Amino acid sequence: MASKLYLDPQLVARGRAAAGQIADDMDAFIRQRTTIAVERTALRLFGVDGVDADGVPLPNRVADQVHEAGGLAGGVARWWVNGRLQTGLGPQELAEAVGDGMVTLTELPLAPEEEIRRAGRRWAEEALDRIRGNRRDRDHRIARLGEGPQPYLYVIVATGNIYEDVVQAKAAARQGADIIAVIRSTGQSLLDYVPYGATTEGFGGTYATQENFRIMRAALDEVGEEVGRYIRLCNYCSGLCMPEIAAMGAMERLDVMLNDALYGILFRDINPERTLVDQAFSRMLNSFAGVIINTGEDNYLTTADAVEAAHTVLASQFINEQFALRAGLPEEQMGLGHAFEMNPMLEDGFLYELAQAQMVREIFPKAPIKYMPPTKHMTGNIFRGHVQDALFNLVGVATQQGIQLLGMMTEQIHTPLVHDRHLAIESARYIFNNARHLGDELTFKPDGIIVRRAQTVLQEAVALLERIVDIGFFEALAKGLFADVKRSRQGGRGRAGVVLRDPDYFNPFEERLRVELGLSGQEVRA
Amino acid sequence: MASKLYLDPQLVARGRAAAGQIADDMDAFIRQRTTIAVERTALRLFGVDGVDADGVPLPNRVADQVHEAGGLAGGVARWWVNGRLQTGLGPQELAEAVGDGMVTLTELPLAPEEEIRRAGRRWAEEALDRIRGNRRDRDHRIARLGEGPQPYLYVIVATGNIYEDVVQAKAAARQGADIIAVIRSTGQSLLDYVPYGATTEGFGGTYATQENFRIMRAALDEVGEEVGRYIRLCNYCSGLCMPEIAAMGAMERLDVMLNDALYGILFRDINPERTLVDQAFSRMLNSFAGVIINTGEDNYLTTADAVEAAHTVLASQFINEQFALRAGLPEEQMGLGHAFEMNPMLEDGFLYELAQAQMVREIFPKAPIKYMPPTKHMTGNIFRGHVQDALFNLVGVATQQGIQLLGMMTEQIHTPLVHDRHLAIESARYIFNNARHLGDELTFKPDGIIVRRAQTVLQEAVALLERIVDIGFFEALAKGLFADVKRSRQGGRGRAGVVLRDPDYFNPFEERLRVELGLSGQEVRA
Amino acid sequence: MNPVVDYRTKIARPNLHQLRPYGDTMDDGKVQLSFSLPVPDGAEAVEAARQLATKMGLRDAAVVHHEDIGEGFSFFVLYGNCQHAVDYANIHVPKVDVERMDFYAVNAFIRDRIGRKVVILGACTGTDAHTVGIDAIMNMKGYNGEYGLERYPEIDAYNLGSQVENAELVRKAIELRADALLVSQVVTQKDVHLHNLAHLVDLLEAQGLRERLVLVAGGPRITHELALELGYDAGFGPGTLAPEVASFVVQEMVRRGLA
Amino acid sequence: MNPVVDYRTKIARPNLHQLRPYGDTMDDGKVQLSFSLPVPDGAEAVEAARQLATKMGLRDAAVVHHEDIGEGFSFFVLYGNCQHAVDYANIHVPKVDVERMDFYAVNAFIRDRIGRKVVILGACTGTDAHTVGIDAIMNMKGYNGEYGLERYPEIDAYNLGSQVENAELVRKAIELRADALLVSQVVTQKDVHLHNLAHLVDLLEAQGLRERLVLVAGGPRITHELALELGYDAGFGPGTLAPEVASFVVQEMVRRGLA
Ligand code: B12
Ligand code: B12
Ligand SMILES: Cc1ncc(COP(=O)(O)O)c(C=O)c1O
Ligand SMILES: Cc1ncc(COP(=O)(O)O)c(C=O)c1O
Repeated sequence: MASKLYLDPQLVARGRAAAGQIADDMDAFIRQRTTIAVERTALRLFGVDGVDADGVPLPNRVADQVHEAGGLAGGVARWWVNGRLQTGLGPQELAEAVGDGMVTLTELPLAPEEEIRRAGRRWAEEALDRIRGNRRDRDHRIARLGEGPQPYLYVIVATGNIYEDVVQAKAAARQGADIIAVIRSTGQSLLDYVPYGATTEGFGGTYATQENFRIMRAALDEVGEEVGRYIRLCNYCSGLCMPEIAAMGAMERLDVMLNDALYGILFRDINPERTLVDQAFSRMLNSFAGVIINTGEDNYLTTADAVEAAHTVLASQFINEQFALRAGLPEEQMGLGHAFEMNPMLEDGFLYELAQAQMVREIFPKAPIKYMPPTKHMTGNIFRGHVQDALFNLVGVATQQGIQLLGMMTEQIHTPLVHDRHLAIESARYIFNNARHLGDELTFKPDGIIVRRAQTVLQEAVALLERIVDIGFFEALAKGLFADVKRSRQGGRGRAGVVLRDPDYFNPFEERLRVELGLSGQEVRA
Repeated sequence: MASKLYLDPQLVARGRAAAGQIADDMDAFIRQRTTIAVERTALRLFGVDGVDADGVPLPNRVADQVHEAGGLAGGVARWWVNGRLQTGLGPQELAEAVGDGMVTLTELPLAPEEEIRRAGRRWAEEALDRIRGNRRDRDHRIARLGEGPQPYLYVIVATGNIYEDVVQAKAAARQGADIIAVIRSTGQSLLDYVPYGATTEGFGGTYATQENFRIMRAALDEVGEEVGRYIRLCNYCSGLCMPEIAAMGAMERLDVMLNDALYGILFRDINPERTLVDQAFSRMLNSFAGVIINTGEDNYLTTADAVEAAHTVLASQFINEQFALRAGLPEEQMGLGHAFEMNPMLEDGFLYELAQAQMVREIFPKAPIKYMPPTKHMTGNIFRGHVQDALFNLVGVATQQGIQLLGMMTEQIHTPLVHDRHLAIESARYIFNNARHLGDELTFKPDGIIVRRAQTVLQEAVALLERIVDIGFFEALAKGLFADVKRSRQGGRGRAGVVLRDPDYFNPFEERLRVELGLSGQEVRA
Repeated sequence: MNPVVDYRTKIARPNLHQLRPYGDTMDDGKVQLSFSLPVPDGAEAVEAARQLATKMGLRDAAVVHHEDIGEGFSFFVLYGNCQHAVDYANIHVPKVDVERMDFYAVNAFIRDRIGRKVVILGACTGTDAHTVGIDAIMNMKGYNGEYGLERYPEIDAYNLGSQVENAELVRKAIELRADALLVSQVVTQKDVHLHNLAHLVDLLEAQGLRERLVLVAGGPRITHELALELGYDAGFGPGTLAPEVASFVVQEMVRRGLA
Repeated sequence: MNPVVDYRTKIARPNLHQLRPYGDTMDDGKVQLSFSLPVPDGAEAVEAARQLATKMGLRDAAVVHHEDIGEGFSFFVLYGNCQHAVDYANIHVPKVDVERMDFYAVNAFIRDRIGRKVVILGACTGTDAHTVGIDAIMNMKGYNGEYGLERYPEIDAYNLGSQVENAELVRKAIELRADALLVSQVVTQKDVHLHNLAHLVDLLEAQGLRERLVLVAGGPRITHELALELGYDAGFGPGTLAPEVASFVVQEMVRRGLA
């Protein structure tokens, strides 16, 4: 399809090339490292779950034990598999034994490497089979039930109590939601462990736990049957437990995952090295599980100005695309984020928003672009807010976005009430239906405000990317090029959990995923 | 400017020609007739005002006296002027004397015709001078204060109490309204007299009285100075007193007047002959006074379906344009009406609305098109309603309408509360500013839904007009071709007030206006 | 793996005897309010708004938006937690309590149980000029896919249109020997509809006609309960379709022995 | 022609001792309400909604919209006329009561009246990660055209960012010998901000520091009144700009003899 914005394909290619270069540089860095979270993830996939008497998750107990003994550089898998071979215990028993201090994995005699690797690969395959099964299950359900048309209606539930969340989520599905995201409690992303079990106490959101995933998945499957539409479940694999949550999601058939190292770096002050390494593995899991990821560029516009910083969003999307490709994630699963965040008082702001949304759509034609509603400029005037959201919805359908995260008129006030969500869905459905084919109909004046705006943003983004190639990605973060937030490579939370891989690093999951996803092998150029 | 809808100019010309034919036929009919209301209007312009002891307006007392004596066919002016000449009384005293039964105009000795005509013309000129003065005053005020950009924000006040209306109107002006319309009480249009004085009791609106006009005019002038913007005042010259109210408006410097015989015929069951004759004279007055008229085609869509009946709106606009031209009203004062009234649940309804609004804009390029908001499909769900109004506002600015009658989210519930209006204005201002140049930017797919829709509506309208040329305008009304409402030429209210003119009919106002407005003389082909 | 907890067993249930609004937690009482005050915006106005909401029984009332709207008025949006509760379990709402028949069944019923044509007059009365509602019930083409009464072979339906004076309606009722009157009222400002509707009952009673007619009111703000209070036999609100009305009229005629 | 009546003499005036909401007529008490009930939509639910509004003191409460919103919930919009009134004339709201100085005046004031740099720490505390609000007050570039405190030559401003534990903030306050602490709280769900803010006061008191500091809270749901209740010296809500805060801090220091 011809560009409605007369975007220069060569310029787009230049942007992509620059982002590819940035991602290649980072990929080389990432491949040399593992993290405590990646290793816990391997344990979870091996079947380690539950908490010890103090409530500490067993994956943490096991990984910490190995880490403290300095054994993480080779991968926890070797120690764990060896432990199982040596003790003959099942995953749960062995983990408990480690938790109780009865077994110290690094002190057990080591089976021959080949034997360990063979057993490790076999057990890994079992875990991956479960994920394959989930993926097939999802495909069958969608084939049988169907799904809503794009833009998907995405809403959040955030009561803090998984059981209230279920009520709200089911109501939302009946009202027409296609994707339900369970927002996490404030602070969870900074926890270096994943809470356990069903939870009913969270602030501004509900803890992401495997049990909560399971409860919500069951509820949404149930309501999906009733409404005759597959309802997607979304959560967040970001923060210090990024890959673990990706694994939990893969195991519980989540469909969408917020997953973006840059978000954690900029908005949670998580150490860049840590979360970039975590991200690579988590994206492989998401890719394999057929999970759509959502990236967090929209958030930049909550701290930086949406008009001035528009190009940083595009630049970051280019980078995120390349990161994703290097983790084997197909374009069809890349929910690149952007947002309708310009000051509503801006003359012709609607035109700029249209330009941005159309530009993103054209540059990433296969990606289920995630479009975020106005948040920063929402006020307590719920009536005006509802209209801001309406314009956002109109741009969404007119530019054929993939995922429309619905704005709530009460955005400035509270996490959504049951009828806030209802009114948001009602409005979006009205507009999407009433303007269904608007995108096919509209063209823009070739030298007009919209076209010129898009071209300028693209130019600026490419210039920024090429500058980042020059100064390096870590330096770009340090300079505050994204979201006006400055983050140093060494700073932030969780850096202690980054470990340089040994040449004999063993992680049968990554090994297998690289094959499955057509990625080149697990090089270690230490 | 090239048509964005690729409308065939020949087809437009055919529509205009057919409408011209219809208007010519009617004009011939109209020129042969006067009405009791036209004659009362002459009296009002001659300075007759006030009520008698029973509260009956003196213009009615005087005109009725002449009518009962069978003297209306020659025009009330002759009797009135003669009465003044014979009695030497001033207008007020003479009217009171007639009211008291002290003087019977038709029984006074008659001065020579030439003398009567001379005096009549002189007094008429004085009245017209006052109107000229108002027009100049308006022009000066606009030149000095400026005015809001188009689309003008038009809101209604309708408390029933002129003093509450003033409060609401001033608040609305401060909030950003450009035009304040004082809605009339239910039932006023069926009164064959104009109520008198300041009124505080109305249902669904406030009585249109000259005193109420004056009170509101003063208040709006005052607030206009404060906000630095000329605030236009609107009322209704429709119903059985159409030309009288036009005269009152001209005398009190109203700026906009709802003025449409078809509305009265279809929605108030007013006799077609009566109101068409009334309309011609009232439009001359409006034209002369520089008043923008608003026509009522929008109302058709409250009874007929907005998709199916779209072409009837266009056909009626063509007719109204020709009627207006025959009353000397320039295009710049033709606020032809249409509306955003399609069922919101319609797929692609937004595209059809866009098509209609753009089409009307292109076909009547100089007219300050009056665009009416959704009303019929507004429900008690004020939140959804506010969004319907938002889409309406977006279409309004994108198609550069002249006058945007703002929708209220409480349309289905009550006449607007002070904050309903505030929120409506706030939303419209937001959207108009945020999408200010959208209309310059958008073009439509040549063979798309929007373009095809507009072309179809135009074709249907032209076909309808040509059919009306064949069957005649009165027959078209009888068949229910407009608004699904059937009205016979003989039926409805007020027919008794229609009088065939004598060959020596004398109306110095019409005479002078025809000259001023460049209209051909006052033929009488009885 | 643990079995999935049945979330249903964990969800709070409403207390139907003490029913409260629900925002996102059972019994939180969450309510949204908006209104204007005839005082200028400012800290005192905000406090006044908060106090008002508190008097209405809202705990933790919060003014989330306040704005000057000109001429000494200010506008507010509030949220709060309503402390009042209602005994939902014991609410009994009077309902039009007849068997709902369709077009065919109504006509058959008239043939079988009444044995003559039923005469029904409809009008929108007083100065009210809204015909769309009464037309929806009366006109051939009907509304929302349901024919209007004019299409019923066993009904003689007369739609008098709008702005019909009550006296005129009564005159027509006598002239046409009406079995039922259908009165529409749409404009409700200053309770004009209540006066109008009550006035008709007075007229009919004065003429000794009330008992011989089925008297029905309808309109967007009419409820069955309100209609009963005003001395009507039934009231119908938004979304009414002709068959419901016809079903009521014919069954009421039989019940009252007017057949 | 009559002289134009001065409409001002005819307009109803609000009774400031009995202030009521205004819709379109003085004292009509018009109020809009919306809420959900945890029962399915239907006549009984509508009646329950109406009764609730009546209990809130609304006369002629009318349910203008009701809708099923799934899972046994129904949603309502109502209008009614509030019978409650408030004594607006006697409302006294505590306000941050200092002279509002600009950038230059604040710096001059510090030089003249304090004679040394004023040390101010800002943070968004607890698990709250919203920095935009505190940045608006602290950062160089400021907000809405007003520089932040970092730009003030006479102020040593330290912005600790977000998700700062109270204990950490107190530690920093001691280390940097802070004159004032600016605490931002944005997330308010389940009153987390109240707990957080109160906890800081407890910590400061336990350390004997409270009296030696100017303690200021801010955020979208913070009012001066609330801040005073929680034991702070002042509270600032939406739209606050740096000069207001700086004006308060420096004058409060002088008033309390902390200079
Ligand atoms: C269409 C319309 C008009 C049209 C009417 C055309 C016509 N021939 O009817 C026109 C443009 C002429 C008009 C004019 C006015 N209107 Co008007 N109009 C409306 C509007 C937009 C829709 C009403 C409608 O047609 N609804 C659709 C029908 C199908 O619904 P319904 O009437 O509720 O009928 C259903 C049921 O209630 C029931 N029903 C109704 N009657 C009966 C009777 C019986 C016996 C039974 C069994 C059932 C039944 O069955 C119907 C089908 O389900 C409403 C706003 C709105 N969205 O509701 C305003 C509205 C009703 N109008 C209003 C007003 C004030 C006026 C004017 C007075 C304004 C003015 N001063 O100029 C004028 C004058 C009218 C007058 N003298 O009465 C106000 C009334 C405010 C109030 N509550 O008092 C409204 C609410 C708009 C507003 N917010 O200001 N109007
Ligand atoms: C931007 C934003 C974010 C950004 C924050 C980026 C950043 N670095 O700050 C991101 C995207 C990261 C974010 C995340 C979350 N957010 Co948030 N976010 C917002 C949003 C859209 C705008 C807030 C804002 O920046 N306002 C602009 C500033 C300038 O205004 P302000 O904070 O009021 O500050 C002014 C005054 O209050 C005052 N002030 C403020 N602090 C102080 C301090 C002092 C001392 C003084 C004197 C004055 C002062 O001065 C400032 C300038 O005038 C609001 C919604 C909204 N529109 O308000 C939601 C909102 C605050 N977020 C919310 C939530 C729940 C979250 C999450 C918890 C969601 C989740 N589970 O993922 C997360 C996690 C955050 C966490 N752990 O705390 C909720 C809070 C609900 C509640 N009332 O409890 C809101 C209201 C959205 C909603 N409806 O759900 N968020
Ligand atoms: C990419 C991404 N990850 C995570 C989150 C959620 O943040 P938290 O870390 O508080 O769960 C967001 C918030 O919008 C996000 O955009
Ligand atoms: C052209 C026209 N005239 C008059 C009116 C007002 O009607 P009434 O006759 O009730 O004043 C309208 C209503 O919208 C209208 O469109």
